[in-house]
Amino acid sequence: MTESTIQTQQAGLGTPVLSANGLAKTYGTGQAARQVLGDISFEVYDGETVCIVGPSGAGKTTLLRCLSGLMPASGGTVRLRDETVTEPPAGLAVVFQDYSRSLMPWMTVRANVELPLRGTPGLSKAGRRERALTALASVGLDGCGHQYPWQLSGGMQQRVAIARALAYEPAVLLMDEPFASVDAQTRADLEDLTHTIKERYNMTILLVTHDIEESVYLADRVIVLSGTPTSVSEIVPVDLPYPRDQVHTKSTPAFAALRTHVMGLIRKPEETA
Amino acid sequence: MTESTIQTQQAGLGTPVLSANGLAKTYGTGQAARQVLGDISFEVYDGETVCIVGPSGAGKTTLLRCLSGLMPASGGTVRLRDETVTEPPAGLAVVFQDYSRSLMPWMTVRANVELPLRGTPGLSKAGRRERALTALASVGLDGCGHQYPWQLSGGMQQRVAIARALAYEPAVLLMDEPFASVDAQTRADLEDLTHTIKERYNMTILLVTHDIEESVYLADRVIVLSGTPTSVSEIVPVDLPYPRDQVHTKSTPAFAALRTHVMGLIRKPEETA
Amino acid sequence: MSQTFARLGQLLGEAGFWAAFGQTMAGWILGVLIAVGLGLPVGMLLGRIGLLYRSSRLMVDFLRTIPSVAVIPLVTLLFGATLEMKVMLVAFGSFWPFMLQVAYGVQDTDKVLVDTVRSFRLSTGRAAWYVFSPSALPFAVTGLRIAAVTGLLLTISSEILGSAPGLGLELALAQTGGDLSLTYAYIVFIGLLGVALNLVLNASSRRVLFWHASVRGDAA
Amino acid sequence: MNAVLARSRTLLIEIWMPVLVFALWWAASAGSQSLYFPPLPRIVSQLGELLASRFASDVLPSLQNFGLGLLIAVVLGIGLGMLLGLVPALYRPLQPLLEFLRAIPGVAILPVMLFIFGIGTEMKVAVIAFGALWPVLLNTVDGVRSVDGLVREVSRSYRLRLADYLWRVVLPAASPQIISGIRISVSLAVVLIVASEYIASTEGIGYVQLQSARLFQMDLMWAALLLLGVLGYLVNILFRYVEHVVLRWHRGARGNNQGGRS
Amino acid sequence: ASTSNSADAGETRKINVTVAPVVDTSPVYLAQQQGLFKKKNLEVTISVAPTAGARIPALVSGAAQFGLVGSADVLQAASAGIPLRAVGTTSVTTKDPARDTGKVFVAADSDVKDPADLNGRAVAVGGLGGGGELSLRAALDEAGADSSKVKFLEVPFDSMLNSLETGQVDAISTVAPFTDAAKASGAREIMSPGALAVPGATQQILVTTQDYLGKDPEAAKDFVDAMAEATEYAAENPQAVRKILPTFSKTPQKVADTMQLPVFDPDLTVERVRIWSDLMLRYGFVKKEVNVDELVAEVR
Ligand SMILES: Nc1ncnc2c1ncn2[C@@H]1O[C@H](COP(=O)(O)OP(=O)(O)OP(=O)(O)O)[C@@H](O)[C@H]1O
Ligand SMILES: Nc1ncnc2c1ncn2[C@@H]1O[C@H](COP(=O)(O)OP(=O)(O)OP(=O)(O)O)[C@@H](O)[C@H]1O
Ligand SMILES: [Mg+2]
Ligand SMILES: [Mg+2]
Repeated sequence: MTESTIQTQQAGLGTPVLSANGLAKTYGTGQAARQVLGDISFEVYDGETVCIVGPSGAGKTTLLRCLSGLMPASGGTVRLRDETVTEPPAGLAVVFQDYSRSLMPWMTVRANVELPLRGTPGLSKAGRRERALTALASVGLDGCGHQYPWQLSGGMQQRVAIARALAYEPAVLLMDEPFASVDAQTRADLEDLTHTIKERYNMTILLVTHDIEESVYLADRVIVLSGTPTSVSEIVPVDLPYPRDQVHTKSTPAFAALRTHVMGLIRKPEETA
Repeated sequence: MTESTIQTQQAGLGTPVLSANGLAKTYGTGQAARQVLGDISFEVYDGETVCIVGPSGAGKTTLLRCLSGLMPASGGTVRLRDETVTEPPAGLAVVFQDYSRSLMPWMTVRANVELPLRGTPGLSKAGRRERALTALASVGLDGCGHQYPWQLSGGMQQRVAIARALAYEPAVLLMDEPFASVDAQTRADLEDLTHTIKERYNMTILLVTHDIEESVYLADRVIVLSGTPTSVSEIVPVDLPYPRDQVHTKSTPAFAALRTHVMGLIRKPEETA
Repeated sequence: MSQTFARLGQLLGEAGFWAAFGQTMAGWILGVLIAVGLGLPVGMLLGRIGLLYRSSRLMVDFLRTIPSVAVIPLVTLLFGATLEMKVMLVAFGSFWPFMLQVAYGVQDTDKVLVDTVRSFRLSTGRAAWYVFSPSALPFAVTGLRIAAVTGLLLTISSEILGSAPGLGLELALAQTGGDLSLTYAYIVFIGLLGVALNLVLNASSRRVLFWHASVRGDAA
Repeated sequence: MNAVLARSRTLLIEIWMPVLVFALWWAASAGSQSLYFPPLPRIVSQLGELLASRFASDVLPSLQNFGLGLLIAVVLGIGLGMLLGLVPALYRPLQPLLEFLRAIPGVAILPVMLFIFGIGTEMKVAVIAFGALWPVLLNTVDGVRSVDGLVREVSRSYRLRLADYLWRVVLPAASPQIISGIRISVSLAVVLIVASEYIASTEGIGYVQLQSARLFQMDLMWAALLLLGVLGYLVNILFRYVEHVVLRWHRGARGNNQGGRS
Repeated sequence: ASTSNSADAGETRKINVTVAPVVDTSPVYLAQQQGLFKKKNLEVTISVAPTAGARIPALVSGAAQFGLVGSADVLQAASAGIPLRAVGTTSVTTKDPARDTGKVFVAADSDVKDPADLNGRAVAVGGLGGGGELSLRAALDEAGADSSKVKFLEVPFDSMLNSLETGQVDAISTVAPFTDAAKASGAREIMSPGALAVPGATQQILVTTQDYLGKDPEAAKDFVDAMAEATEYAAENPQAVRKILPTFSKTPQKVADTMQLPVFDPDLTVERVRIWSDLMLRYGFVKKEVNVDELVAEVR
């Protein structure tokens, strides 16, 4: 599968890489059953960045877990290129919302980042180390490699989780509120890093965020979720030009308009309720 | 101690409730020692809301843990009213940054919220239940009481942790990035809730946040941390009038000016480095 | 083999067998109950109070390596070949593994939970009941499974070597009487007791550990 | 200087209780006329004699059997435990059989062991290994099954190689529970020295202990008991060091080595 | 001394007796069955304890007043300073090898032709340091072997045949009823140690404590008398023994019907005990010589 993945990847924009088709998810059975997702369909194209926004408890994490093949959906299918996803496919990385629990406390930060690289063919020990340190440096964690996750602050742990995913150099990167615990400045830096890596590696990125400004700044398209059970309320295309820039892009009227539009979509169900 | 706490609390604004005096903290010993906090001093007055901002890894969580008496400082003292803090004092509640680990997975959400109330004298079982449900409703979690924390989304778990602290009705409330995982709308609601409870219970609130807009909106004063080891770089008084309002307050020039000022303080060390 | 099972079937119809069974169960259950009743608080204390843990671990390591089986004659001397003797021995032997597991389990409590307990100033009793016990439960359940079987083995051993009435004594009689199929019938029955115990413990541990990763299975 | 002080304080904390108990025992048993509970000084002098004259002939063989048996129990227990913990489809059908074997009393196992392994060292090692296996096995199974769901998902989503998953994720994650199992097994293995020398034996600490009890040489019997206790303690010290190193991360992550003074 | 008929003396006296579930114990059960104890106004409770390690403590702790214990065990306990008194016996060793309940077997195809061939070989015994090993050692030396060159291994009686068949030991020293199974399997009998080494010696000795004897000599006498009567009854009625054995020992009736019975004899004499005492001293089974004259108490 790995090889075909890489081949198709070169095909360029316009090919759907990841697609959800009528995805539904119900937790529990019988009396306790609760349908969280109802009929979700969308596509993510090659090299695209898509942000998902929606109220807390809407099912964004659930959706990401279904997309990554970690959890079977109750209905509908997920396809990564030509293959139906049933298990986590190769070339896909996930940054979990609960970052602190996703790091192994018995390993140093560097070992945590290196862990997924151990299976990579043709990667020497030194090369692995190199890649881990580069990834750590790119999230602003130079010199923390020898520490243990529990010796780091929350925001630092979150960045370790991001570095782990980046070092893996996946074709598709799923991130669940990856910048929630870092300060404004670091957040801006990480947003820009997202743009950089996306370009450098032609990564396809699907990112859940609560920060609407962030979603507009990062995305080529923003998927807004709402309703019970949750469905796609709108897919907002973001046609802001690249390269984007924290100061200039965010001060354009187009940005403000998009921001207001998405904000309005999120508020809507709350007001009607 | 509880009684004296309540008595002094009525004394009104102008009395320092919580004060840090030359607080310093070093993790590890010998070779591995790393000084995180160096000489931090400030006061929080009765009924005041103070926000702490600073870069990720600066030591905000460390500071909160020292203030709450959970961790001994390496130098300096913490005083709650007239008493030196060595153990978590009565009438103080903490909302932890690592909220998901702070909930007991073996208890329902309601039991989690009720847990700290079990020691409250004169509170009947029904009263306890009542208070827990009210607190849950105030954070938008009505009807989730019978679920287990691991059945909730990240943002919902975070709100349970907040509800638990609110139900406790502490005189002093310390919160560590309490709104990091909730959506924009819920976040706004919780911010307003903070204003409400502060007024209703005359709570003294110390809140760590990464959202500078939020810090200005919530606080009477904003403490900006920076440097290595971390020290107080500036304490910004926020003289925006009450009642504050998401739309109007945030659109005033005074708000914008404060926001820009704090933002500048945060960015400064980054640029000189 | 089939002869063994035939004998076993025959045994199940005898009143004397059930009397012996009752005597064994009494010693076993009482002993394990005492071990658990003492092991829980002691383990929690040792797990929570570092000073106590360090002060006592030399004694604990020493005492728990005393072979219970070897002191059967001494215990018999003090208590005679009685139920008390069995209970003593079983309680002593199964106390250590259970207590140790509880202590480990308590030490394993998540740091954030400990901080939560401290910051809300939960009373010692409440913290023990609502937080430390459940948190140590996965370890304690494993400890109970070890302790219960250790208890069964010690009950039987004390009946064999100390001649207290019960299945073990019957087994020893069969052995000295040279009745091989009867001997094996008893052995098989004792093994089945272990299986039954496990069924009970499994079912109840699934019930009390519903919240735990091993039972809940995070996905789906 | 400070380190020396700290170390001696640690030592003091560790030994005050045993010293006290020993002193009490010494005082209480002084002048004891009871055949079964002889004075402690006599026991201690017997112990010295036992160590001096029978170390090579009795103590050493027991130690070897003990070491080997425990090693087998730990390796087998962890290996089998990981397998069973990870493959419920295997564990479920095998569990009744395992529980059956576990509950069979030693007296019943001995003839079987005798049958399989013959008379000699192998049989004793097998008895120790068989008895000491269960705590490690059970704890490993439970520990493996308790690995945090999110950690498992991380491993799945990064498609870790099986070896990495087992060695770097499952084993360390379960290690706190595995180690508590091993600690129980260590003591159990000492106890099993006696059981293994119960039959078909002509040497060993357990043999000395049983034989002296049979011959009403109670000093010697108590000396052997004391020796077993001391042995258990020494092995536990060794083991505690291993634990100290292996579980350093765990203490850190649980915050047991800093801050908390409660 | 006092009247032999104390049935009208009034109050019943309670006695606990602890015994092994072996054929030598039969007289105790026969006495109970025949009402011999009741006749003497004794209320006797019999408790079985397969291991000697449990029976002597029962006497010491006062849980039992009488015990039927193997001669060697009694002597060892006495040598260790436990104030026991031997007041009777139930069986003595025969002089006739054919009637001896203990036998030594080798495998059918073994190259061991006679006891002397056992030098350098391994022999399984039921208990080390006990009467079994002692009489075997003495018998081997008597038969021309050198017992110090033979290796003795403790193996439970019910595992012995298996050990022999799998070649783990070269010979087994077993007792009835296990002898029957050995014979049936084709194992070759080469010696009867008891008849050879300790003919006419006591087997199980009826013991009590010095303490009890001093406290209630009347009851002790009555009990010993009843036991003697029962032992004589057993000697005269082997069928009664065969019938009662399965009721307390789990020996299958079939086995009990055919097994070799011991020689029942209630006469306890100093000489009979001294046979053991001398051997034990010679072979180092006791450190201190036991004063047999003191141990054997005249109560009748
Ligand atoms: N294991 C579970 N069992 C039952 N219900 C669950 C489970 N996990 C999640 N849910 C429910 O599914 C819904 C969606 O959860 P999910 O974690 O996907 O939300 P989310 O959109 O990621 O929210 P947030 O932004 O707060 O992280 C929630 O209402 C939650 O209660
Ligand atoms: N247990 C520990 N051992 C060693 N160093 C620690 C430990 N805990 C925290 N630190 C260090 O102390 C510094 C401050 O950590 P702290 O958690 O207080 O930061 P923070 O300001 O809360 O950051 P964030 O905003 O990311 O949560 C970090 O550099 C971290 O590496
Ligand atoms: Mg989520
Ligand atoms: Mg923090």
